[in-house]
Amino acid sequence: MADVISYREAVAEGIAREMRRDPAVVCLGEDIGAAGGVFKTTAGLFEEFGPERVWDTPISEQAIVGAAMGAAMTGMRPVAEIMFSDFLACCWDYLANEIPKVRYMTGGQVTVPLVVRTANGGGLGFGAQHSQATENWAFTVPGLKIAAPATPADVVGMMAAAIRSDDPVVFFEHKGLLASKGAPAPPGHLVELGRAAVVREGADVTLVALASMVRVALKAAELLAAEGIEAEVIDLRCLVPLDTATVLASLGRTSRLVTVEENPYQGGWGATLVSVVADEGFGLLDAPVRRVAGECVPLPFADALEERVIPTVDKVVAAVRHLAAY
Amino acid sequence: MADVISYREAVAEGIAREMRRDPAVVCLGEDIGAAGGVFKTTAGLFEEFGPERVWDTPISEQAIVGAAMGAAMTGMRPVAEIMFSDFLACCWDYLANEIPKVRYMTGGQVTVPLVVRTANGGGLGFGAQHSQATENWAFTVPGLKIAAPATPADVVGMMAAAIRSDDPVVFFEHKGLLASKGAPAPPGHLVELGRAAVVREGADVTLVALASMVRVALKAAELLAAEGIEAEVIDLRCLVPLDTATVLASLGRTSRLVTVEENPYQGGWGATLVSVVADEGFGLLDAPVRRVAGECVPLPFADALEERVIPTVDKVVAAVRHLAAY
Amino acid sequence: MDAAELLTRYEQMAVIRRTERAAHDLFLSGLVKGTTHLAAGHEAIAVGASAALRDDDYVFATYRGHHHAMARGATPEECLAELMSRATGLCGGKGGSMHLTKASTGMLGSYAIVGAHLPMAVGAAWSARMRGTGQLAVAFFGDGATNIGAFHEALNLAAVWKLPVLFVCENNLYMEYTPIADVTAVARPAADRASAYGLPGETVDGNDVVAVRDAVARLARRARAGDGPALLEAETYRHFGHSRADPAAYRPAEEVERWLKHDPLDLARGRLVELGVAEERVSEADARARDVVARAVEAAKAAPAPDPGTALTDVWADGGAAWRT
Amino acid sequence: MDAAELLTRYEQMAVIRRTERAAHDLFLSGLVKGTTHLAAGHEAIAVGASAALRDDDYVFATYRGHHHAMARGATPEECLAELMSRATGLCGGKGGSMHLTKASTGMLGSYAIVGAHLPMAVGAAWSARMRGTGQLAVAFFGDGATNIGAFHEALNLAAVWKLPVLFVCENNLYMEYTPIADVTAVARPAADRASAYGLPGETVDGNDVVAVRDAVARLARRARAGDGPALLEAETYRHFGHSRADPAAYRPAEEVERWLKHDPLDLARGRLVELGVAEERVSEADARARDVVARAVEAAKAAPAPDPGTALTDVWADGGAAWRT
Ligand SMILES: Cc1ncc(C[n+]2csc(CCOP(=O)(O)OP(=O)(O)O)c2C)c(N)n1
Ligand SMILES: Cc1ncc(C[n+]2csc(CCOP(=O)(O)OP(=O)(O)O)c2C)c(N)n1
Ligand SMILES: [Mg+2]
Ligand SMILES: [Mg+2]
Repeated sequence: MADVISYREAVAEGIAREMRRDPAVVCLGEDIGAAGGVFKTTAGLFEEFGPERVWDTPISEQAIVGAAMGAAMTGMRPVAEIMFSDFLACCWDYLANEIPKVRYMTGGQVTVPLVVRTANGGGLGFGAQHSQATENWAFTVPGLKIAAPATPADVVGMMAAAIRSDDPVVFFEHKGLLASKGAPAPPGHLVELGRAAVVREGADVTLVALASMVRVALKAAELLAAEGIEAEVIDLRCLVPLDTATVLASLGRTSRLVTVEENPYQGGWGATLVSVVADEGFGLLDAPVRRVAGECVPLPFADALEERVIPTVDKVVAAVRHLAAY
Repeated sequence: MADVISYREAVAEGIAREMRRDPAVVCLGEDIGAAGGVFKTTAGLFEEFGPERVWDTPISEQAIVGAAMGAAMTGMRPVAEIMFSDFLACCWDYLANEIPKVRYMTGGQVTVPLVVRTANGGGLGFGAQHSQATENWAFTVPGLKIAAPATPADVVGMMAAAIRSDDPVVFFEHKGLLASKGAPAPPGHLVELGRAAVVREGADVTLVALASMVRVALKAAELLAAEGIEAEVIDLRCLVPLDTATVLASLGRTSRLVTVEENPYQGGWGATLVSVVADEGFGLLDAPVRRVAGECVPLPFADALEERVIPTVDKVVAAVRHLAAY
Repeated sequence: MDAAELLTRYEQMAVIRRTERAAHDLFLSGLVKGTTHLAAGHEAIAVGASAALRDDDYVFATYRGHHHAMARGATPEECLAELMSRATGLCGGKGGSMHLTKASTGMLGSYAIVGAHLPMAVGAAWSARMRGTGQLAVAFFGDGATNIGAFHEALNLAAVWKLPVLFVCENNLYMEYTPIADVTAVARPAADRASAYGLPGETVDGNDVVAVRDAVARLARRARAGDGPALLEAETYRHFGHSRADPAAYRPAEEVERWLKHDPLDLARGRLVELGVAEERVSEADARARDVVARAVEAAKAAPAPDPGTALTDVWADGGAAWRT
Repeated sequence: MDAAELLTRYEQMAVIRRTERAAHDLFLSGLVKGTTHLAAGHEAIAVGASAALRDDDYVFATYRGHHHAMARGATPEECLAELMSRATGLCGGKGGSMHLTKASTGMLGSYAIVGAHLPMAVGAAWSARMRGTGQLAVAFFGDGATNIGAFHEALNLAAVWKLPVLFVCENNLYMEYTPIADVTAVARPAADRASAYGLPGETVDGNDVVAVRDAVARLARRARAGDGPALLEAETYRHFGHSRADPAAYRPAEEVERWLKHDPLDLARGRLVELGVAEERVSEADARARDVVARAVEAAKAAPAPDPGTALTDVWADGGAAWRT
């Protein structure tokens, strides 16, 4: 086993492990076959599993996800790629109205075990239509599980859980993390969906982050430690199931909460987390809750502008200082 | 002027007033012409303005909203109807990626003065794909103004503001309110977008609601008054601009907040409001904040089930009692 | 189709017709809430197509789908109970008229977003191909659905992958209240689009159960043999309005009259006479249909409402609805 | 097209070609971030079509849209400055390579979601019709875009309303890395779909600026006369990979070679010779193009980055970004 593996490689590895285990697992998407995917996150799958398990599609997001749904209802476990998460908007009917509702509205007659994988997030200068963190779109829809791993090992372990899940899972792979490296996943690695990870312990404030924002939160925690503020950092890993228990438990120790979200402040996932805390955890709070989130604007192209819009380490540090002074 | 006017009539009246004022205002949508719309919310427009201003379209939600966008960029003020708000999912790319971003991503070169009107919400037994309150979908997208009137007069006044706005507006007409009646709008009535209305004063708790939930909140307030709890009820009217100032000012008086939302708890608009309050209004709060929202399930068909899922007067009363006891 | 089979098909159609009438009456009397989209007039398409299918084939339908549910084995009672919000309904009261589904017989659902189910049928056919089962998938949809993007994406993908899927358009000349010709660039909304996917574009009299059976059987054979999907446009007409209590005043009286004379049940009855079936055999079938539906109405009325607690089940495969810890 | 005009068009194409090469080099040297989709090889489509349009016509393009921006009057400097994240860029650094827009000359944007701009062009044509201006709208899009739902909806609506809009497909044989033939049910992805909308389906050599100009001029005349939209498939090839540093290894060497020999600039040069234009006139045009682009590169390099504060402007028509009180 390699010493380290990239997040990008982990995606392909995670899928391959499940394809080896279960012949019902098949992949479809644009340029995912011989080309290995635009982000090379399906590299090697076509070579190992061939055209009967790895299918190149036309540019037809509705047909991709709709066909995945039909296949999932009839015995397969499709893994559909939507190249950029912004394009989920092109098949939103399937994500919002069909896939998450069909089991419920048929009184439980139908099961839809599929994964929609998609490259998410900004920081790479892809502009307004290729840079969004859209996990909050999915979060408005009951009936979807939502995974957004931050490390290569989690990618593999959560991919296993997602593909084995009998529920539909939207799997957000962060573009800004693809090149990042980390420990490889041990054989058979499985990370149950809905379990947050406390990735740094601390007694003064709880930082809750997702995907690439975990890195930002951890860096902020380091800087804060130098000032004598010990931040606990929670990697949420999933939005649904949402591990509010881990967050509330942490707040029992720290009494202060900052969320670090890439999505815009308005309608961001952190808002729901905060509303749970403001209800069930109100008594635990010693200070206001602050959300460090994206500005409520489209993503601009230029670095200088994108930095101004997406959460940065400085913004997190400033937010924590504000609460610490409260 | 009639003594009362229905919400349904107010929609057509609001559009007609603007069509009379401004020849650039045109309507398009499915069955909106001679048929007057599936909900009769465009009744009379075809007769008054003719086929050059009121256009029947094919079942092509992307073409409807995309064409509205192109027309808005080139001198018209289109008012596009998407029959049920659930179908916004079929043209979500336009709502999420195109219309709200084009001004920004072109550095301000392009203006998109359009209105997307849509019948929203549940309570009528239309099932999982025709009953959703989807204003929270739109709320995840910076760059859209979001209007959701609760009374006939507000329908007219906010329609005027929406059509005259140089920004894109998503206008949610609540299906459950269409038959409701209220005072007609005076001539020239204009309700600025982003101004909440305090529709009942009270010193003990603030209830914030939208569209059909205003009624629910008001009824709950009546019951609570009988128990000696005086609730202030705020009709938010718009989600963007969000009138947090009015809410915070009310909390300055009441110190307690309950949101009443038809959309599901996860990813609902109330979460964002609560997160603003938990930050900027933390010092005002004497009790936890509670959100009475839709259950995180698709909308079921049967009455007995739908009632269990959507907020009711009883649920609001129970939430307030809980906070009052805090 | 021989006389015995035709009589069976006739009876099936009679059951559907009477169920739709019952649904209409129950709606007017307030026992069915929300909305209904009745398929009276469309019976021959569902029954004829089903007659050409294997039991393990897949069917996907629209909000106007009662006839497909029943043609694939759902009972009038299960359907009416669902419409009447009963626990005994096909979907336990969670679906309603627009979402009738009987997965156990391959009727994989009724979908209420126009066109959305076409890609699903493609996926079911793709799955059948991968599993090597020889199953077919059939999507039924309206003329109005031919103008939505999902139609285009589904047909192209099915054609490229040469999948065993049939697209059957029920062209009843109208979307809701607008004539399809007013909003469609070609005369035959489905058949005239076939060439854009390299498919033959066929039409059939959708009110003739034998013609529908024959056309579907032929196209099904072709598709199962690996020769790819097909698009079939079945011309028909609805006897009721679009939905609820729509009186369909937008349809010319002459047109309505002409089509009511071209009734699928009358056509089948005429064929039965030609085949020498005694009139009383037909009357017996009618009587059986009447009884079945009458009993179904009573049973549905007597059935209990769903337990409100079930509102919070069936979101997830574990049966629950928990979205957080 | 007479010699003088052809020389002008040649020079325009040469400027585009050199700008694209410059963009490529600047990307490799790290001065252009994100991504670029270069249009080298596609010049004749943009320049030929523009030559047939009125100044007040509307153009909608894709992420591969540099050529359209320049053909409609954007300068190489404005384009390169945008790619290099400068305040002087066409969109002030907010758009980037994929969103070049010059609204003041009717170039109403480059859109990065495949197919999304087709309905917009329909809307602009609808608006022109309602305002009675005689303006035309043109949407340029790739072969891959013909398989997405928005294509279908846009073409049908345009045809039903008989709008003055042209749909010009730049068929370069590939979507990103996948040959279009592998994922499309018909041989000519655009032209073979025309009949599904009652439109004539034409193809043209997209590398021949004169042929493109003539075809577009003819279809534009027809559309302006009220005879409805048209679909034109222009065959072409990209000289670079799909985007960024893609070496396009998936394309057979023989195919690349054949197409490089069928270069739009070479073709125009050949025609100029035929028309008796002296070779030095062509060399002068080349030299001017080189100079313009070289100066553009220097100017863009020297330009300032945008003020970070502008990240929070231009969401709303009032210039601001406030979403709450
Ligand atoms: C995407 C979408 N748009 C609009 C509607 C509303 N709607 C329901 S049925 C219908 C007409 C459909 O016409 P057609 O496809 O011909 O089927 P028919 O009802 O005639 O059987 C419309 C517009 C919808 N359900 N979904
Ligand atoms: C809806 C959507 N799906 C996928 C993509 C990713 N993507 C960008 S360009 C491209 C290929 C487009 O091919 P084509 O239309 O032939 O245009 P070309 O790039 O060849 O000019 C793809 C798949 C996208 N931008 N939008
Ligand atoms: Mg129809
Ligand atoms: Mg191409």
